[in-house]
Formats: sequence, C-alpha cells, structure tokens
Amino acid sequence: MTFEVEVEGRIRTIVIEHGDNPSSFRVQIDGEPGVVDAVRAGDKSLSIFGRVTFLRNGGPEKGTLRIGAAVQVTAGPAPGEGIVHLNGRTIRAVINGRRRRAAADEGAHGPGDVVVAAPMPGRIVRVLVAPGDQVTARQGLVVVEAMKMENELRAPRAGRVKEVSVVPGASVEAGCVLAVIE
Amino acid sequence: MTFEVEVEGRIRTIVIEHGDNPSSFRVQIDGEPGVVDAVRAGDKSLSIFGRVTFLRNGGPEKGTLRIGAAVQVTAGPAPGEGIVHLNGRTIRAVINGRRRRAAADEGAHGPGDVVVAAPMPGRIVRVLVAPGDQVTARQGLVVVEAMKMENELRAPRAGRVKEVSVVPGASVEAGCVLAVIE
Amino acid sequence: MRVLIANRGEIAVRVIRACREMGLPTVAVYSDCDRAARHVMEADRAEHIGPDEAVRSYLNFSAILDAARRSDADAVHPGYGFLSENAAFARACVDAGLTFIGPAPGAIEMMGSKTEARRAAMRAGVPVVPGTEAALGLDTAEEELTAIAADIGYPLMVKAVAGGGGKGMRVVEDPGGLLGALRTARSEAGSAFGDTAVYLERLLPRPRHVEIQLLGDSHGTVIPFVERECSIQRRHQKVVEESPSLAVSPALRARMAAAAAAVARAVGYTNAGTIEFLLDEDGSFYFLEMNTRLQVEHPVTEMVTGVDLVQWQIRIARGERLDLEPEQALTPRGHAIECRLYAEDPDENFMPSPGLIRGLRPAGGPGVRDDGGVSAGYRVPVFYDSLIAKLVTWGNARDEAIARMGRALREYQVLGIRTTIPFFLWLMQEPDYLAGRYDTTYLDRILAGRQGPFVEVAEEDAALAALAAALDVYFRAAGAGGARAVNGPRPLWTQIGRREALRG
Amino acid sequence: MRVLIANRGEIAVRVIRACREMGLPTVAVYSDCDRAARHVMEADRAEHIGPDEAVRSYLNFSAILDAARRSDADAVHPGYGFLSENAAFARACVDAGLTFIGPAPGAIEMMGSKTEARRAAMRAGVPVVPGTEAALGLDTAEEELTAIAADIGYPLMVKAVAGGGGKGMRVVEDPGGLLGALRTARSEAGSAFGDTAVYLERLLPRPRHVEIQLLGDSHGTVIPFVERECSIQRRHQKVVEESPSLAVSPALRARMAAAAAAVARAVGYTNAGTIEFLLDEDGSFYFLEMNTRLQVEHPVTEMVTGVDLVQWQIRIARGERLDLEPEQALTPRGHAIECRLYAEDPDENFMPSPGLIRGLRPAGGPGVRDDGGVSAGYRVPVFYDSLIAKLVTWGNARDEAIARMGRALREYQVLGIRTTIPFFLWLMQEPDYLAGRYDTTYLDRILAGRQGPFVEVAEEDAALAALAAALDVYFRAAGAGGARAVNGPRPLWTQIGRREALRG
Repeated sequence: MTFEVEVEGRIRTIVIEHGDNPSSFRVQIDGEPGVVDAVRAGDKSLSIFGRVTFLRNGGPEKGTLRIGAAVQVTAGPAPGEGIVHLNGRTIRAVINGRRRRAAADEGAHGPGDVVVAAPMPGRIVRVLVAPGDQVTARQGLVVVEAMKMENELRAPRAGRVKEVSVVPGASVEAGCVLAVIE
Repeated sequence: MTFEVEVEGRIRTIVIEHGDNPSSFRVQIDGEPGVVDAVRAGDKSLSIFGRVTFLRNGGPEKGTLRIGAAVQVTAGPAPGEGIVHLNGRTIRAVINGRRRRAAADEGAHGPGDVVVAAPMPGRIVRVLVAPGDQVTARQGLVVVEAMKMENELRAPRAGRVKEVSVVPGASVEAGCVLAVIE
Repeated sequence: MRVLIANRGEIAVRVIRACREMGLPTVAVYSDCDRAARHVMEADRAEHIGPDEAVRSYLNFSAILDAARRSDADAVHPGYGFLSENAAFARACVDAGLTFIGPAPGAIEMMGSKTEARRAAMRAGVPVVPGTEAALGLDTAEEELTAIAADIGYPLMVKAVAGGGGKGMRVVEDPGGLLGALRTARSEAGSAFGDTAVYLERLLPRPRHVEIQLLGDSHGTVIPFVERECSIQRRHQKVVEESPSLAVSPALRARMAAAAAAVARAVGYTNAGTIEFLLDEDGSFYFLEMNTRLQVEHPVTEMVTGVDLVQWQIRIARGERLDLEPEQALTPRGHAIECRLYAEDPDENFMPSPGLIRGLRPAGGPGVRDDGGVSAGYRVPVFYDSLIAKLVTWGNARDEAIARMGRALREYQVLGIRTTIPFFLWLMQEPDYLAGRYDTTYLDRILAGRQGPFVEVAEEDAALAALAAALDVYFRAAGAGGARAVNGPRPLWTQIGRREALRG
Repeated sequence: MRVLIANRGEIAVRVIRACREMGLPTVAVYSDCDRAARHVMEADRAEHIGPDEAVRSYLNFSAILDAARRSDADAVHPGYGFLSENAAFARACVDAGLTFIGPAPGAIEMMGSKTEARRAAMRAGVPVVPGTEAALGLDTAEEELTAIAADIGYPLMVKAVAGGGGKGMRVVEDPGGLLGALRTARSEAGSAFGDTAVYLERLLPRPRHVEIQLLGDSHGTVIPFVERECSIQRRHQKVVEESPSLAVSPALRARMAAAAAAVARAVGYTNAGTIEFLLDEDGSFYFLEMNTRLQVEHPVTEMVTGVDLVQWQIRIARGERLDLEPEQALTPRGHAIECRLYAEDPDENFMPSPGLIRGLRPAGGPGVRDDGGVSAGYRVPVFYDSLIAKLVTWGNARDEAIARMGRALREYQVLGIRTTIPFFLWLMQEPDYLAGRYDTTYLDRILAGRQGPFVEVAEEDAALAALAAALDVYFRAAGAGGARAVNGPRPLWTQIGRREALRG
C-alpha cells in the first residue's frame, strides 16, 4: 500500500508491505527501503522498531532512522489529519492530503476556485464581503465567534468572491463552506 | 427490551422502551415504572436524568430514584460484567448472569457439574487433586501463579473430581477450565 | 451543608474536590452540551439548568436557584466568571435562604465599580495610578478635560468605569488624541456595558501585574498572602502566573500585603478576594482593581503556602474563624508556576479549537498539579471559554519549577483537539522568560515578532511520524494490527476526520 | 549523560521524569509484552531486551548491557526490584564503562547479607534486634542452640541470612518448637536462596516498621531524612506508607536519623539507601536491614521535604556534592501518605487482576501526586508484580492528608481491571488507622476478622447502576446512543467480556 503523508509541510511517500512474519513489514520512505517490526497495542498505540533509510530534506543526503518507539496516533480535527504523539512531541500528519485537496477543490466548485471553510464550529458575527467583490490575499471575509473569541477568516489568495454561504447570526460547523473565491 | 441485571448479589429486572423523543425512555425497575432522559456521551459515558420508582431490598417498600447523573460504563474482566462508575463508586453489574451461568453449566458438561475456571491468566504451579478424588467445599484444587503471587483455587462445593484439565507449568488464560466437580 | 456549584469546567471540579475533602455533598449544574461533562460526573448529583447558551443556563439566576431548591442545596459557590461578581445574584441567593460562598453583595457591588474601588483604595491610604477620582461628566468642557489630562500627564488611558476584558479602553499618546479617544471609549463602553461613564488614568509604560490574594472572615480578621506575578498576558488575558514574583523583595512584599489588607479592611471585606496592583519599574506600586471572587490562578498561591483557599472560602462562609498563621500565608516555600491550557491552536494565531477529546492523559509525578476540567470522550463546546486545564508545577526554586513545567508539558497528552501546550513549551525556553525579564507588554511584543510553529520537529521525528501514520491507516484498513492487536478494527481516522469535519 | 533505565512500570516512568527535568536523554528497555508500555512511550528511545519472562528480559544482564551499548547510554538506573540490589550487575555495569546510579557494588554486597549488615550496624553502635551475631553452623550442638535461644529469649524468629519476602522465616513461641523451626527454615532457605544459613532474632510482638531514607555522596557527606512509617503491611508487603510517623517525636527522630547515618558512614555508603528499623512500643528501636536502592515509598519523603531523591541519585552518581541543607531533609513540612494501587481484586482475597486497561483517569487537584506506570490501552501482564500506580497525598496535617486521599481515591478511575482502590477507601475510614493506632500486625489482623465487600453500595446507587448497565447494552445493541451519540457503535461489552474471558 502506498501513502502520501504530509508532515511539517513536506510530503513523504510511504510504502508498506507485509514481511516474513505477522509483525514484520517491508517499508519505503521516499523510495528508500527498510524493515520494521510493528504491532498495534491498544486503541491508539503502535509499537515500532527497526531501521529505515530516509532522505534528509528530500535528498540527496541520506539518514538512517533507528526506530525503537511506542507512538500514539489519533484523528486530528482536520480532514485526513492524524496526530502522532512521540515522546511528548505532537506531530501532525495528513494522509493523501494533496489528493484530498484536489478532490475538494474540484468537487462542488469549478477548477481554480478556492473554498474558504470554517476551521472550527462557531457563530457568524460579521460578513465583510459580498458576491462579486474583488479581494486581495489575506483580506478579511467573515468573522466567526467561538469560545468567546472573534476570529477573522481571510482570503487565502486574491480573487473575486464567487459565493458567500453564510449570514450573520448563523451557526456553523467545522468544515462548513463560508465563501468561495474564484 | 428486558434485562436481568445482577448488582451486589441481587438481580433486578430492567425494561427499556423508546419514549416520546429520541432521548426519552420508558423504563421499569422490577416492574416499577419511570421515565428517564438518557444519551450516550462519548465512548464510555451515559448521561441519565429522570425519576423512577424502585423496590427497596426487593420490596414491598418503594423508593424513588431521582436521577441526575453522568456515569461511565465499561466492560469488566468477567463474562457479561459491566463496571459502572458513579461519583467515585465502582459498581459491578452482570447482565443476564443467571442465563449465562446456566448455559455455561449445561454446556460442555453434564447438569449438576461445576466448572472451576481460572479467574485470571497465569501459570499452573501445583495440581492438588486427581480425577476421582472426593473433595469437600473450599478444598484446594489447583495453585495458579500470576504477578509473582500464588493463588489457591478451591472447590465451590463438595463432590467428586470428574476432570482435571491442566498440568503443572502450563500457562492458562482467564476463563480456562481447570477442573470439573460432579 | 450541601453545596451547589454554579459553574462548570475546571473550577467546578476544583470546588467539588474541596467539598469532598470536607465531607460536604455537592450538586453540579449543567447546560445541554455539558450533560456528561467532567464536573457532572464528579459531583454527588447534578441538575439540568438549560440550553447551551450561557445566558440561558450558567447565567440564568432563576434556573440556578430552582436547581438549588430541587436538590436541597444549602449553599452556592459561584466559581469565577459567570455570576461570580454579580451582586444581584449574590443577593438573590441570600434572599432564597442560601449561603453565598463569597463576599457580601455590597462588597461585590462597591468593588465592581472601578472608580468607587479607586476611592476605597485612596481612603485606605493605598496609592492608585494617578488619574481622575470620579467619572468624567458628559458635560465637562473641553478645556477642563484638557487641563485634567495635562495634570495626569501623557501617555494616559481612557477607561470605562464598568470596564473589563480590555473593552472601553483607549491609550492616548498626546493631547491631540484625547477627545477622539474619549468619544470612542464612551461609545464602546456604552454598547459593551450599557454605561458610557469613563475616567482617565496615567499609562505606566512597562508595568508588571502583581496581585495579592487575601482572605477575610466575618470576625474582622484579614490575612494577605504572598504575591502572584501575572504579567505574562496575551491580549490582556493572563496565560502564565507564578508565585513569588522575581520583582518583589521581602520588604516590598510586606508593603504590598499591608496595602492590600488595608483596602480589604477599609471596606469590611469577607471571604476570598484579590487586590491587583501595577508594579512600576522603580518599585512603586498602584492599586488597579479588586476581584471579589476566587481567581483562576489561585493554585500557585496554594502550592507555595500549603493553604487550601477554596476550603477556607467555605469555612469563612460558615462563619468560622480564620485561624491561619499569617506568617504561613506570607512566606513562600519554593516557587510555583501555572500554565493555562486553552483549547486553541497556537500555530494558527490561537484560533479556538473546540471538539471531541479523543484521549487525555494529564502530567503527573513529583511537583505537578493538574487542575483539569474535561475528560476523554467529552466534546469541548464552542459556547464557553476555552480553558480546559491548568497545569501547575512546584520547585524549590524558580528554575526547578520551570524545568518541571517543561517536563510536564511534554508528558501532557490531549488527543483530538489543539491546545496551547506547544506555545508553553516554547515559552519555557525563551531567554527573557527564563531570566524573569518581562512586563505586561512582553508576550504580545515577542509574539508579534516571531513566525513558524512553536515546536520544531526534527527530520528524524518527521519521518517516523509519517511512517507511524501510514502504518496506523494500514492496520486499520486491514482490520488487523499485527500479531498482538488487542482491539477490533475501528473506523479509519482519515474517514472520521472527513465525516466530522464536513458534516452540518 | 544518557541514562538507560533497567526497569519498567511506574519506577521507570519516575526515573524518566527526573532525567527529563535535568535535561538528560533516556533509554527505556522492554520485554515483548511491554512493547507499548508507558515507560516505552515516555522515554526518548527504547530497546527491546527479550521475551516476557523477567529472567530472560529485565533480569538478563547481557541483554541490558547490549541495549546500553546499542543506544550509547552512559549510565544505568536500576530502579527497585529486578537487578537493583544485584552486586554482580552493578559490577558488570561499571566494567562496561557505565555509571551505575546506585551505591558501589561492595556496599550492595555487604548490606545484602543480613548477618553482615547486622554486624555493620553493631560496629556503628546502633542497636540490632537481640539475636545471634553470625549464622548458626550446621554442626552446632543441640544444647548450644538451646542455650543461645534461651539467651535471646522467646518468642523468637529463625531467619535466613540471604532472606527476603518472608521466605525462610519461622516464629518460635517456646523452646519445644526450636529445632523443628530451624530445620524447616533451613530447608526453605536452601530451596529459595540456595543458602541454608540461618540465624536467630528476638521477636518483637507489636513493632512498627519505621525507616530512615538517606543520601550519601562520594565526598563523605551523608544526610538522613525524616522517617517513613511503613507498618501498614499485608503479608509482609507494604501497602500504605506515610511521613512523618505518629510514633516518632522530634527527639526520637534525631536519634534514629543519627543511628542511620552512623551505619551508612561506617560502611562508606554512597547514593540513596534506606535503613529499616523496628520500633518497639517502649520507644526503643532496632536496626532491621538496609535497602541499597531507591524505595517504592520514596515519594512521601519527597512530599514533606521538597527534595527530589531521584535527581540527587543522578547528581551523586555524577560525582556532585550533596549540598543539601540537613535541616530541610530532617524537618517534615506537613504530612504525606502513599497508597500502592495494585492490580488485585480486594474483594476476592486480593487475587491478581491483570488485563486490558480500558480507561484510566488518575486523581488530580491540590495536594495529589500520581506516580503511575500504566496507560489506557495497555494490557497489564501477568509476568511482573501488580503495582500499577502510587497515589500520594499531602496535607498540612495527617487528617488533611487522609481526607485528601479519600477524595483522590474516589476520583481515580481505572477501567477494565480490578484494583485495590476499594480496599484503601475502606482503610481510610477505619478508626484505628485514623487514630494512628497500628503496628506491623495490624492489617493482617483486621483483614482476617472482616467480611463483605470493601465498598458498600447504597440501594439507590445499585438500582441506578443496574439501569445504567442496561441502558448501555440497549444503546450499543441498537447501534445508537440517543440523540447525541458522538461515536459509532462498538462491540457490546457483554460480548467483549465473553470473548476475552473464554478464549485461549
């Protein structure tokens, strides 16, 4: 099985195949091979040990990953996001995010459209733009209130407001489309 | 739906039926009726409030249960056992235990046979009886070691040893049959 | 005495703990979304008081008083926030025959007005930040305003009499900005508090926020405590507190404590309260305001004095004598630090991060106190503030407390939502914080000047995290989990994430 | 300095915490069943050392030394139990160029022999329980044995020189039982320790077990600490410890501390160690033995003195000077109590209760310290001892610490296995325990005389529990969970229970 996993802004290609015994796996990180022993241990925990080569900063320099770890993996708040807990470090890993984003962008809206979605549930306090408005990158579009704080959501890039999907006072869930920029 | 629930050695009959709205239920405890509002809130938690009549010590005196509580229910180590956590009290509740026991007793063995099973995983240290032996109630049958402690398992009643299913040195899982008394 | 806690979250849990240690039964109250909240599970019983919106539940007098009646409660603890500084609520409790665990309604009322509180401080001989004694009348002539402002000196602040939370406040740098600032402050105060009254105060450029906790009983005893240092603030909100303050010598401590006690005695204050001071760089201090309730940051005081402030609140409300050794209250043993863990994403400009807590494992071990308000399986709601836990550490000295905080923050796991833990991990290694070189402007200044995530991930850890995430999905998809899987398959988090994020 | 912890469970987690607070990287070791144990998750890295059986993993010298080499560790902390008092292991670490965080191998060896340790105490002028100075020769004539025993006085104990854990011990009530007891004790000692040597000791009828923690550095400084009271024992196993002891006055404390320090100085002891004393009803005390390692119950000492004993172990091993204030070590501030939470079913005669931990929420809040060794999702194995966590509370006085312990025990949730929490809830309300009227025979005596479950359930709670259990099954069977279900359906626990219990 092949996965694209984005961590800290860089996408790594991970290949996993069954190995010689039930807990043994042949893996590749960005094409570099290795063997690990891995088991699930409880709902959220994995134990992994082994040795894998990997490309530093995408290559060409190689590093060796000597793994002896028990990690926890849970769902994060964003789509396709896993949270990996590793010795007190919290690391976000998005699985197949590129494909997911492409699918979302090409879904209900036209190619090139950018969907601005609510990052968290909340209540719409103010709508700052109307359909047809030209906006610049980082211009405020909608103000959402949650947990007694107001948060201004901004345009990820310049463009024309194609659609505004909410009105002041409305309650929104995380992921709710607020506006579309074309 | 009707359940027999054993708590603190006494079996209560609980009936649950859907009420007027999704979180409302008509319930009976030992035939006494009541209405509660109940929702699941997370993997292990239930929130229940309402008012139910119940029979004190099985009757005839009645009590009123004014419920306003969030409780946790998880699987216990024994078959059919749920553990209810209620304001720092840990209460064991066995669902349909009578039926479960009857089924177990009549299963692989004859009626009237008593199965002595390992209450926890461990290693057999000594076997104290042989098939055909007459034993008295509370006579030691098998010694199981777990967690650096030796535990002697005893006959629940007097009888004849019909079967001894383990040998010294063997590893057993919880629920493993150790001996059968007839 | 059965105690109803008119609050939620960590402070409700804190009060329940105190009651249980004293053998007192407790009643929790809850809104719809808090049905299975932690405080509901911990209390001996719980009463539903209304829908999610605070104004219809936790701020709803009559629902709370009804709950008290239904549950045969004898006393009400208001916690902090919500109705804790509402004199009318305190009075309604008393009228309903309930013991209000807090000061007398009159004291709440008086100290709730910033100008009345300033006057009370002045009467007690305690310095206040130079400024106008009373609210400025709407009819004050422009020349007079200009003269008053010149007397106080620039830069100065326009502040709402009924203010709080940074609203109705304006900084005026020079005479030219005065009238405009007065206008906007009045209008903001009017819409925020229904009261346009404002006053002027000199602006201290780099003050520390240092406060004195005190307890007063109904027999005339007032005991002040060692100070708390609360200058680490983001947008006027405290995020880290410690005790004692590096900026306070024993001599200064004695003077500040005496000043705080004098204010409390002057107004006949009872129960727990806090006098907030601004401490100038030259060592002079000024009364800022009084909080007539328990503070969020009370645990740091408890950690360095060994005194349980909440238990004392209850004892005082019962009429008991405050027979505490004043020396114990004023002599810190070691050093304590509190970090407020908020459900916010520090890497996204501290955006709120409500949602389902999929796993929770607080820090433990030596010198660590966890005052948590949530539990695994609970969905942090969007309706209330975002504090989910307070993490407090103790050490013989400040550096030990800081090292312990760093360790405890790494140990603390909140799965499913974002928290401010990465921010605190960063702060606990900042040179100026470590050296104690900070004032109330510090945090906003350094946050404005930095970029990038708060915790940097080593290349090795990033690669391992990617591999672990892929293995997790692989195992879940395969419905297996290697040789020793202990649980059955569960939904992929990649699906969970999508399902939850896109619904509604 | 990179520290490998040659242990598991709560003590491995404890050592990792100390290392992290000191900025030292850590290496955990694990057997097969501990792959995802908590200490493995907490450490910076982890090394596999073998299969489940301790003798092939945690007791396996060469596997542990290999792991140290692979992970570039510089030092080894042995924890308690396992190899912590094995002089040969300490020597093997030193030979491998590793710093052994503990006393010198020679000190472990000397104090490991009960008779050598007794002689060391006598040389230091410290009273020992009257008895034979050396092991009794196999060729000692019967008349001589009888004379020696008469000299010591009856009742007396026959004890194995290499003894421990109650094995090779026999009580002799009168002269008639002497020879038979000698025979069985020798035979038991021979099969348990491979050494038939025994000696005689007077039996104190109702002694308290009181011990003195101490630290010694490599520069000749030895500092004794305030005593720990460890008389609450079940079958010779400590289950509750506290500090200070109600039976020890400041004057007695000074004498016991001086005696303990004298023994340590006499043998040139370094690092952490504990001198165990028996304290007689008349106030006289006798050296019992020395533990040349960290004790399970070290947290109560840390709570009343503020000293981090594990950090000091590491500093001393690095050669640092013990520049601690002796006064701080010997002056208790408040009172601390520790309950050892075991995975045992107190209602089934403390039968072991290994298995899957389905949920875990330790107690928190003021005055509570949780030293846990497990986590949710971990399967407590059958191979090692059953300690899963230590719960410690602090109060200004003993009654406050006890009230807090009662509160914390109610708050502590371990879901899926049985623990000794109900037993402690009961003990914390026992009149004799509350009054401090107890000795080492107390617990076994009252346990023998009681029946029924440790926590009684009120009729109302039993009815509610039955209803809640039925609702839970109903919801799970319906695949729903009322209006606000937040998670998908999961397997019924009635099925889980059966599946898990009957497999194998």
